[in-house]
Amino acid sequence: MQPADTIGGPVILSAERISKSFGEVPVLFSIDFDIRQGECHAIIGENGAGKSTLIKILSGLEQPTSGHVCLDGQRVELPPHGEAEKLGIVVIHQELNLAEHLTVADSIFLGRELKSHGFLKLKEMREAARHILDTLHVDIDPDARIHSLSVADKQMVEVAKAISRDARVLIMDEPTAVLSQAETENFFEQVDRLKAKGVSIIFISHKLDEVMRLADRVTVLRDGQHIATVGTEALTPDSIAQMMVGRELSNLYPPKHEPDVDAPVVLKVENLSGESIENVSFTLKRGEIVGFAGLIGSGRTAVAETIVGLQHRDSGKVELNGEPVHFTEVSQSIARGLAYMTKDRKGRGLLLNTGLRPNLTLLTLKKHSRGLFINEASEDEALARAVRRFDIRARDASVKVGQLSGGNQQKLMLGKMMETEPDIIIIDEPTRGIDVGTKQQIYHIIAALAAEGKSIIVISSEMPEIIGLSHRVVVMREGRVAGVIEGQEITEAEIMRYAAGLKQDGDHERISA
Amino acid sequence: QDKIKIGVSIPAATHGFMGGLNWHAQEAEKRLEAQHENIDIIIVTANGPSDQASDLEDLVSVHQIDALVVLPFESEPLTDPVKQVKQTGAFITVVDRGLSEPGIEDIYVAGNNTEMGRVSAEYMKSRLKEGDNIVILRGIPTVLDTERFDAFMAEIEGSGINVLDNKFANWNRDDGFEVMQDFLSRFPDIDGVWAQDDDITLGVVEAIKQAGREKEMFVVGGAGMKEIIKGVMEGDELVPVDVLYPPAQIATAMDVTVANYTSNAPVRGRYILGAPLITPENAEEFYFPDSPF
Amino acid sequence: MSVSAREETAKPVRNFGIDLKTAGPLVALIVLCVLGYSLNPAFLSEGNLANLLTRSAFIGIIAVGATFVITAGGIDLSVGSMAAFVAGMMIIIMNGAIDVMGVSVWTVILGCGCSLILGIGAGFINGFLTTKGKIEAFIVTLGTMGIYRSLVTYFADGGTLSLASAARDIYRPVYYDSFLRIPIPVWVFIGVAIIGWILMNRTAFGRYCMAIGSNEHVARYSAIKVDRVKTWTYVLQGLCVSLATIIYVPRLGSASSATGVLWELEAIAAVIIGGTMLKGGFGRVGGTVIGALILTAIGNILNLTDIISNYLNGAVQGVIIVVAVYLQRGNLRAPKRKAQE
Amino acid sequence: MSVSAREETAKPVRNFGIDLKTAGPLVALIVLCVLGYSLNPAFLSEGNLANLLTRSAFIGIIAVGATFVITAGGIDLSVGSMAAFVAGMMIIIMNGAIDVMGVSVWTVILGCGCSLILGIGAGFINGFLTTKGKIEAFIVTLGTMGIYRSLVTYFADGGTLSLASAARDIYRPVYYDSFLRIPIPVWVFIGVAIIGWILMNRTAFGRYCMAIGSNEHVARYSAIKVDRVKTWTYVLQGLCVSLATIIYVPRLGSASSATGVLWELEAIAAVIIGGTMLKGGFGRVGGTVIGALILTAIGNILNLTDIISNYLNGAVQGVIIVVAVYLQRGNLRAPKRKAQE
Ligand SMILES: Nc1ncnc2c1ncn2[C@@H]1O[C@H](COP(=O)(O)OP(=O)(O)OP(=O)(O)O)[C@@H](O)[C@H]1O
Ligand SMILES: Nc1ncnc2c1ncn2[C@@H]1O[C@H](COP(=O)(O)OP(=O)(O)OP(=O)(O)O)[C@@H](O)[C@H]1O
Ligand SMILES: [Mg+2]
Ligand SMILES: [Mg+2]
Repeated sequence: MQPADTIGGPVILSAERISKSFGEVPVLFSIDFDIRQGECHAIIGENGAGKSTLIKILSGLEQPTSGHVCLDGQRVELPPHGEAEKLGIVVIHQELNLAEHLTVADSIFLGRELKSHGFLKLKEMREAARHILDTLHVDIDPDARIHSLSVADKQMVEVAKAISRDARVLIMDEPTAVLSQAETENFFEQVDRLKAKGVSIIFISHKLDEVMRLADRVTVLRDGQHIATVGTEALTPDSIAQMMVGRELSNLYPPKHEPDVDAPVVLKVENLSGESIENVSFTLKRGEIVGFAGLIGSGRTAVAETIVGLQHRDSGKVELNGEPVHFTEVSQSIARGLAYMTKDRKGRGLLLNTGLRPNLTLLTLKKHSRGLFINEASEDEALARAVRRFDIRARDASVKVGQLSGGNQQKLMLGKMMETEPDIIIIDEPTRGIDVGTKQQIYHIIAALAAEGKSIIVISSEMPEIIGLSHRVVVMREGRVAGVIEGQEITEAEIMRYAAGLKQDGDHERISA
Repeated sequence: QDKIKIGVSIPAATHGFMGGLNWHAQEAEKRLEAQHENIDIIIVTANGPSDQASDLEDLVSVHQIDALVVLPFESEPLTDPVKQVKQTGAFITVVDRGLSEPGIEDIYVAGNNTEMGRVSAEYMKSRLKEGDNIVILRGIPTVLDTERFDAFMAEIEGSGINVLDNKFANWNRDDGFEVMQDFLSRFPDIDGVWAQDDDITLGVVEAIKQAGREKEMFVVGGAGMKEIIKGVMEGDELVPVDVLYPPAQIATAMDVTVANYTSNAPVRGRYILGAPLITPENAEEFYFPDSPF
Repeated sequence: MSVSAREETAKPVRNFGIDLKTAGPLVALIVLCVLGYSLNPAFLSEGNLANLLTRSAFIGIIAVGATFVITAGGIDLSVGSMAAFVAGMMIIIMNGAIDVMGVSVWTVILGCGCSLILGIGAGFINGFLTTKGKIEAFIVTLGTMGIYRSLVTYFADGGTLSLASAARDIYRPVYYDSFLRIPIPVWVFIGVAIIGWILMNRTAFGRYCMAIGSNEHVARYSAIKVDRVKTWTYVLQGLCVSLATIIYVPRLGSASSATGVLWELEAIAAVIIGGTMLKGGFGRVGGTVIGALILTAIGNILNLTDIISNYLNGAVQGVIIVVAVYLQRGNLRAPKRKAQE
Repeated sequence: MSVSAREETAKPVRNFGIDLKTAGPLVALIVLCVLGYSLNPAFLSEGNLANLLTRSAFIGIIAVGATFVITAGGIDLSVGSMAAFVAGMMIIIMNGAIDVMGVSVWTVILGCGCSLILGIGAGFINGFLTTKGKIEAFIVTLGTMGIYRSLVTYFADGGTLSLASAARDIYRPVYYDSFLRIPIPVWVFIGVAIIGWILMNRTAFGRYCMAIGSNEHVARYSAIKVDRVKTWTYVLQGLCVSLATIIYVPRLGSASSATGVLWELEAIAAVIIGGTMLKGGFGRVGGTVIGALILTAIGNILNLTDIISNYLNGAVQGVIIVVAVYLQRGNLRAPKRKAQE
């Protein structure tokens, strides 16, 4: 490991020989880590490597089993009840940490409300919240309640909350996982501004280009071990990836098999309208991967949810294998071989207080039942299968899903959907929070499924993913289909042009073809 | 010509005795309204003392009653509210539980709790000898339960009869059943049971029958429930007698209140109904087969 | 960016929602009043309205406290027994004080002071057992419910505890007098409601209650002293119970084991009718006040008419509660439900 | 992969946790039994144990149903009144049937059949109003609680409905007879408990209840018919109430408005003492059974001794419930808490 002493001032926060076990299970092994004033230090590593655990210890949410945390060279005890914040250590957790019933302004100021004579200064707080949100260029109503926001908006509120605090050290655990490019850019602007002000930033991300863009130094963890701490200038995305995974990563995206031109259309959507979408039309052929691109809130999720019956359909037609269908419940779409995986894994996807097995089979319990009874052996088999197929790493089979690392939750959710053995798969943000190594696996799984003759819709905010996987891309804008791009035309620039409204698809023939 | 409005405020029918009382009140309403064109009776029922105080307020402010017949949930709490009604000039009839201040009511109609306890104890003494054992099942901890219990204990005092224990059975059959079951497992020798109330009695009887110990003991209840009185008439050994505490007293009270307006002479005074022992000989006159109680 | 595009359509929906939610209970109350008036015009007479408001003060004050407990994700089943217990102790203390120091306004003030201390103490015990003892609030307060009621019965020797009439004469006006033609208990109710509303909506404490009820972990991470805030909600509940008791005792001048029976259910019902969620996270003091008025009005209306058998009072009450809540929630909110979920 | 590798180390931890949680109520029950025996050896006599078990059957059977409702995030306050109502209707129907078709076993079977239909119907109404009407379960069942109780009072004319003695003689054995020295109601209880346990732990339905109670959205996204499953929990609750009624009626052969008062609280308390969480998401049928036994044993023990003033029964009951739950949760779980959260 090479010390990279080039940037930043004195060490502010450091971890010294930190080890952590949950019960009998060790998660971190004697980790050393430090962050200097005004520096951005990225932590990367595979899913379950222990990144989140490390920063939880740095912010006092978890206590180390051995080793200690130093602030300004002094050993500190950080109690678990948010006291770290008073010392200037502010965290954006990987798990969204907002109380659903509060308003945006309330959430941003929770725990340090502006008061005069004991009364809340509501107006000031609202103004301040609006101001912070404005600097992030997001238009979120400070009076909106958290539960009415989309996942991305919630994340932006988290970001707003964090940057509004007087942080000396700002710790961010995959803050951009749910953000689109434009939002990520706004977010980076703020990070740069904070850095300029001398705030130290610890940053966790699986998006290596972001790491390259932001970080001054990079620490790599693997299986709870410290692998290296390196200055960013000495790195390329490839070398980072190699350090993380411990092997060379080539071909993140599998080669595209062009689907048969004569392949039958399996899903045909015509003029679908409903909550936040209007006149959406597109088709999906057998063996095809169609990407759905667009900005946050452009209605991609809404289209998927309307098709599978999670949202009300106002008008329009959906044909499955040539037959018109109108699902009002997910069970109906599942029964017809159409599965949808949500992007909101905490709120919609998984039961966090429950173990892996019940979560995996919740969607397909019938399959694992013999008569009335659940066949646990068959469930166990399914779990073993999913663990193998999606490389789900739980240190301990009895952990609650909420205790899994974020990426492993995502993999479990994929496994849960694939349990239904669907013919048509709609995946919303398939690789949210997933490390590069596993990403590659998932892309290959998706491609293999398509090659088997399954049809797949990938909704994603990661442009490379859309470009790398899709045979065809539907770009959405403000609830409508802005354009459909095919073949060589699938480029980032083209997609952005449609998504931003610079280009409008005139020829609708192509959409409904 | 305006009707004379008579408000009747009684506790809700939450257990047997009150159920009987409610029934008698309604029967009396029908009968009196049919007999006298100019009488309108309004019955309201309450679930507790403060609820009843509210009812009294409503009878005054909304119905502007001319007379009130009230069976107070408890004496002290309702003394003041009844006084308030009195101050509007209404004619007051108090039933069963007296108010804690004298002189408010124009008529007082009542059963007699002390007498009931005493008569029950007297009967026990007549059937049992020194050294015999009895158990007591009480009602709900309230003044009238305490009155009955204290009178009973005072009378039994010095007779040499052992009171093994007393427990609350809440004037409820199920509780009577369970408490008696436990008494039976606890005490191998019981000669008499004072159940104080006929609802409790029914539960007690089932428990004794279940244990097969009918021959060992007898049960004395109270109130005058039709099933029990029927049993007494037919010479039931297990429940040989009953002590009257008539739910029909409310009807009596309503009758005399109406009489105040329909007869020429004003009606005033106290009508204490006593607590006679019902035996096979006199049971007939206390038997109302149509009453729900 | 694109977010703004959606905002325009989103906003009206949300505001509409809030209006309906606050207006819902109010509409139900107005409908009830119209019903009452049509059954018997005396319903709207000043005397009856004064009675109704005064009566609703007990449940209302207690329910304001319950709003905080429930908002913070707790529940308090002990309020009814606590009221009986506090009332009983107050009477014992005042009667005792008379023996020692004669009768004066101070007797009553002493009694009220003790009532406040007892209420706060009882609330604290509930809070302490729930937070430090880590026992479910339901169990803790079910337990204290039994304990307080037994204690009253015990101190009253199974009977009724009555305030000495000398003290009562001094104390009576607290219930029966009016100020600006509005009865004193109503003033107290108004005061408690306003303070409660401010506390819930304009202070950090209210925010913390909502945050805790909505997500305890988040609250904890935000450096909110969760246990302390939760304990405070129970203390507040105890305080409200003791205030309700202070205006209750002069009404009937007595306490017994029958005092306050089922008040807990009424208080919780008032809170929920008012739009607060039983699972916590969201509290509406204003709604609670209206909920209490609705419950009291139902009882009052049942007394206005004798077209319905008294035996069916409970049924009518039940139907009205369900229908009132249905009208405000089910029906009106249905169109937006899907969007929210 | 890695899961299986770590299985070995994982297991002991998990089993330990589960053991404590299931063992907690059991330990409390055993302590109670020892206490009972030391206060009065008659406690462990066969007769008393039979009484105790038989008695606990009512609350126990109802509580098994309540476990499902609560696990799925609901609550049912109407069970006590529902029991009274079903019992009342059963008696009316059987008495009516006697007039028409004379007395025979069929009269009783008819009565039981009607009871099942009524219970299921009443449960369905609760479920329907909660799911389709979108009214809080607390409000719905508070409403139906009032309605059912009023209806019994009404049909009984304020008094008691009694089964004709001819029918009673046929029906009596259902409560009073034994099979293999175990009373029939206990057999029914055992049956309900086993079926309930299997339903909760070994069938998709139980999983669905837990999923819905822990996160309704996730359940909906997982193709679970949330409304249907929730309705089923109430139907199941209704069925349990009617089973409890079927073994209750032959005991005293009567029903009145005093029947089943406060059973709802007892049932919910049994469920929570047993380790199920009031907020839903997690159900323990076995714990519920033990919870019901604990509650019944407390009452039984209090009747077997006279060292405590009768007035304080409620207080003792309250203290024991709180202490029992404290011992099993607060104390024993405390060391694990941090790791879990
Ligand atoms: N509370 C807990 N109890 C038991 N195990 C835990 C707990 N929290 C985390 N773990 C385990 O610790 C390991 C490290 O998890 P951590 O969340 O730190 O990973 P991560 O590096 O952040 O991964 P990701 O990139 O997927 O977010 C995982 O195997 C996880 O299951
Ligand atoms: N203002 C809003 N209030 C409530 N729900 C909303 C609002 N806007 C969108 N939604 C819902 O949130 C979900 C996601 O929104 P949408 O489909 O517009 O996002 P998207 O294009 O999939 O964006 P992304 O996946 O990048 O977050 C949909 O179910 C939609 O109905
Ligand atoms: Mg992580
Ligand atoms: Mg009339």
